[in-house]
Amino acid sequence: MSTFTAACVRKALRRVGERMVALRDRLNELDAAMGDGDTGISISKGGAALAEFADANPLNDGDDIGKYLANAGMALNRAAPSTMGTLLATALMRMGKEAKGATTLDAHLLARMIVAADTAIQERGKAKPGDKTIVDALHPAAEAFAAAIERGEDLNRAAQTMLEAARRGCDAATPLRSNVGRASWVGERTVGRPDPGAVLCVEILESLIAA
Amino acid sequence: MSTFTAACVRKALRRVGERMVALRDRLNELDAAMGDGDTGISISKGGAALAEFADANPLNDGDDIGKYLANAGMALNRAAPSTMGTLLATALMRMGKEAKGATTLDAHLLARMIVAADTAIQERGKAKPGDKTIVDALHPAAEAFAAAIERGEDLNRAAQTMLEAARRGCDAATPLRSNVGRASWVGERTVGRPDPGAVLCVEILESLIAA
Amino acid sequence: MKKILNDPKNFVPEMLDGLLKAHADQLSYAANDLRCIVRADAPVSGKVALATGGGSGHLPVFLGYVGRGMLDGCAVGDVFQSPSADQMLEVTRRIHGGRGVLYIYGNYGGDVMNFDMAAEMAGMEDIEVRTVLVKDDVASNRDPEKRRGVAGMVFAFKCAGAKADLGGSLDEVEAIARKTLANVRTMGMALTPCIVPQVGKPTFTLGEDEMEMGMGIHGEPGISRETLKPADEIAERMLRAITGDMPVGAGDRVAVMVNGLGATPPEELYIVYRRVHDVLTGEGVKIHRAYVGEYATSMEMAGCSLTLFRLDDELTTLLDHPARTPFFVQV
Amino acid sequence: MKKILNDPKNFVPEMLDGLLKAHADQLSYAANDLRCIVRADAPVSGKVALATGGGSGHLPVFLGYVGRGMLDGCAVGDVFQSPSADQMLEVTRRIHGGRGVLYIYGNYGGDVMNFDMAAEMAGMEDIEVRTVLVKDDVASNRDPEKRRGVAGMVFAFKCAGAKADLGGSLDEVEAIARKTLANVRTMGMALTPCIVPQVGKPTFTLGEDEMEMGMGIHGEPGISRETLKPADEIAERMLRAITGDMPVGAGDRVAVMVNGLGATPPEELYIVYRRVHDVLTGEGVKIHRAYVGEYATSMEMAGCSLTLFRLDDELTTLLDHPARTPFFVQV
Ligand SMILES: Nc1ncnc2c1ncn2[C@@H]1O[C@H](COP(=O)(O)OP(=O)(O)O)[C@@H](O)[C@H]1O
Ligand SMILES: Nc1ncnc2c1ncn2[C@@H]1O[C@H](COP(=O)(O)OP(=O)(O)O)[C@@H](O)[C@H]1O
Ligand SMILES: [Mg+2]
Ligand SMILES: [Mg+2]
Ligand SMILES: [Mg+2]
Ligand SMILES: [Mg+2]
Repeated sequence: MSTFTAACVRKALRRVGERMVALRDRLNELDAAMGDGDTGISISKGGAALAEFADANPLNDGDDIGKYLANAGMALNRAAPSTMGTLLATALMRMGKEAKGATTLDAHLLARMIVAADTAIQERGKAKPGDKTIVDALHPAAEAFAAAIERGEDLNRAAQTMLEAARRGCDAATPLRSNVGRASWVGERTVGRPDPGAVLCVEILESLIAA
Repeated sequence: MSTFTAACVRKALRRVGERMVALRDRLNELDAAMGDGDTGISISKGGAALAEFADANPLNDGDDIGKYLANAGMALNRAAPSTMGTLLATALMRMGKEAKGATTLDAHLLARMIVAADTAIQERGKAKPGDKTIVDALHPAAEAFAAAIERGEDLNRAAQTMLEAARRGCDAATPLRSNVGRASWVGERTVGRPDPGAVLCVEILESLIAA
Repeated sequence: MKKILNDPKNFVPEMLDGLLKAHADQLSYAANDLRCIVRADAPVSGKVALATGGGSGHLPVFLGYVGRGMLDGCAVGDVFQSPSADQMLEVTRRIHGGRGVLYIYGNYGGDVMNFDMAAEMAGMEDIEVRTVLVKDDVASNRDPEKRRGVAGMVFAFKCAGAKADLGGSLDEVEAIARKTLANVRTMGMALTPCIVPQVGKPTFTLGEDEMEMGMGIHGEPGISRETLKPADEIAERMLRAITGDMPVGAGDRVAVMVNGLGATPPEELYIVYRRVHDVLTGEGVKIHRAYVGEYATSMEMAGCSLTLFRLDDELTTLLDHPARTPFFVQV
Repeated sequence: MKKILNDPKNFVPEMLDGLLKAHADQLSYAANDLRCIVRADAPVSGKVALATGGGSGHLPVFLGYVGRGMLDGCAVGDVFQSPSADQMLEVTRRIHGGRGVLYIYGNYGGDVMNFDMAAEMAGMEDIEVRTVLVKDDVASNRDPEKRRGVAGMVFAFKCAGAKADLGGSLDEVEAIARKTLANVRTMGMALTPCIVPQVGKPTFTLGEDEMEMGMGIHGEPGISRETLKPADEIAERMLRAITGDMPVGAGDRVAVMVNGLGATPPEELYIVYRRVHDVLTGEGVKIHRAYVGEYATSMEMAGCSLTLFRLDDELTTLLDHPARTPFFVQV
């Protein structure tokens, strides 16, 4: 497959939402070790809201996918206004803005959307790669995906490249010390622990490309 | 011995005080099962105050034993104003009143003093025998002692008679249901448990006559 | 024992020292004894004086209600222990403003005996003393005369204090205290024990999913130990225990107090209040005022109590009268 | 989990429902959403409006300070979670009295991002919004800009609220909030964890004789975990952490807050206050007011925090200004 249809987008949104729900306990545990232990609570609520949004809102061929995603982002913010939830909502809204007017998503648009998500999260959260956040997984993933598409890899291979970059970024962040957010207050004790946001990024990308 | 001298009284007061201190944990445990678990705290403070009073205040031959005991009662009230402490203080003050002016205590005066203690506690606390309080041990003890002295038993034997009556009274109260004080709120659950006040009465009488 | 303290023996004196330093504008003490707390402006001459007393460990009860529009003095005992008759007498002497003294305190053996002694001694000094015992806890006995006093005493302090503030005579102030208490009932429940500092361990234990309905504020066992129920059911059970003893119905006006015992957060108290509010208003009862918070505690015990105060016009006016103490401000 | 609640999912809405019913004379809500709390008389026209917001589980923080002389509105999140940008915007719209809106809230990632979104959206509706972040917790970071906001925010609500009540402009009210916070520092410690209702178990554990200095109000680990120390030492450690960052000395005037985190009884807070009082007055510092009690909690967490507020004449006048909210009354 080289383009996403409206139906694909709606199904993908549902799948991501369900994955977020399933991650509840794991994310709580990861966050308990370095933050306030609630990433899973909030992300599972946000995931449920996304799945509900996809169920409740049809997306037919010819509909504006961008607007659809932006509305999904707002639903996500209402349900999950935590740090992670707000950043994901911001990303989704910005991806929607990037896709404004599109009725299908081709590889190049997809690449621009994922880069936009990365940019949005960095702008809103002011974290840089190396601060040990979701950015450590998302930023290399967005870059790798854009580069793969650029050099003509097919969508499935490019998606695998992206996922591997996210995994490497996530793992590379584990030995770091958290530099922003609640986890930064813990300081040294975050060293050696996976960052919940980075783990979540890997999981979301994985569920996104699991067709 | 058939009369108590000033020196004996002072020593007995000290002995009783020390026994009260030693009973701390046991009384706390008994009270925890049916009241608020503090009989021992309060009685040990009261005992310490009695011992301190005896140490700090000489009682020489010819001094008024009654006044001495009444003052000891006031010291006891200040240190231990709990139910049990207040009743003991009331008893001690009334015993002092009974012995007012006496410089030695003979068997008959002793009997009147113990009956006065029993009366004082019943008046102040309004408990009757059978309500499962200190009265269940003290009242039969006072009666038995007075009767024994009346029928001419020597002081040591009469004291043993008194102690046995107290023990029987205390044991007889154990299967009863507490009818007054904090323990009455517990109702059925007090059945089968020894009453802290009755146990204390036995211990005090025992230490009193241990010469 | 997870407590913030120094030597447990000094728990009460250090607490009092800190409290008197924090509230020096409002509180003072008599007879050079920190345990004899009085209003900073005591005696208020020409006013009936109100005194209370009892064990420590229940803040704001007892001394927290000493102040304008409520109490004039309070004798403070060790944790869960009565103060001595001596100390009550010292408070009585210091607050007496020439129009008599009313004692209002909870129905606990040690307190009654010591207050009775103090009243006898005050009488010998020509201070007229009256006594009103608080017996609001419906859980503690079927016989209303044998019940213990808990959070409902705050309403007696409030209304009798207002009557005295308005110039009432000793007879009138006593009558208001009695009328208030005739219309006040409380029922409580606990989830966890508390620790008396000098004992150092809990006086009882409750299983991880157990609660005790009717438990006393010193940890006295209650009516039944059972598995933890939802908040709405707890609220209804407490409400029914109260209205079974003191019926309220359509057209009645009440004040409601949902009181936290110490460790239970205000959030949970409001969840309980919500249900009480819905049931009462559903039955046509008008809620004039709601008091939700910590009014009578047992240190770090978790749990709560519900108090209903049935109002008429006179009691409503007195309840609404302003008051200002270190723990209770009403404007 | 020993909590009095119904379905944990309904913890926040039921709490809000009960709270709004208990305080209907003082509080209301906007946009048909219980989480958008506003003063019952909002908007107060011609007055600068103050809004805050943040997660639930900290009562009286945040919504407990909505009322005359303090805040106009508060957006309420789930337990320890930010409210959404939407909800903040609804509060902002409803309280705006024509002279602008000041946001004062704690420096937490989620809250900052959502308030920033809300401010952007309000700006598009021509409501002028300013933001002052509370960063008073000296334990949370060496860099003052990265510190989190804790109990000290109450002083910002109080003084900025007084300035607005006195007719100050948005510039002036903002300046007072900044000046207040430049003179406010807090340091805390915890003895036990708390339980987020929807999680159902503690987020961390502390040994039976352990305490954690510098722990955050969501259970964020602090500076050091150590064996439980005497109250006096805890008080001095907190005080030194604060004065190390914001020196106070002879001739200075301060307000002191000893804040309980939830399960720690007021008795223990007064023992801590006592030591703080003695050390400060011993050094010639004048204590203008003492606030001892629960001002910012973490549900049933045991522990306390100390806040120092260095005063000048202007701040003193504003601190002394009357205020009345469901949780804070000053006359
Ligand atoms: N400023 C930031 N920028 C990007 N990501 C952040 C930032 N702050 C925190 N995060 C991410 O958010 C995750 C925590 O999310 P969450 O538990 O929702 O936060 P909180 O409990 O503080 O609201 C972290 O693991 C990290 O990946
Ligand atoms: N009214 C009473 N008359 C006589 N004895 C009483 C009365 N009430 C309680 N007691 C005795 O006091 C004991 C409890 O004493 P204590 O723990 O000091 O009481 P509290 O904790 O209620 O102050 C009981 O075991 C009982 O023997
Ligand atoms: Mg978190
Ligand atoms: Mg007892
Ligand atoms: Mg007791
Ligand atoms: Mg959080």
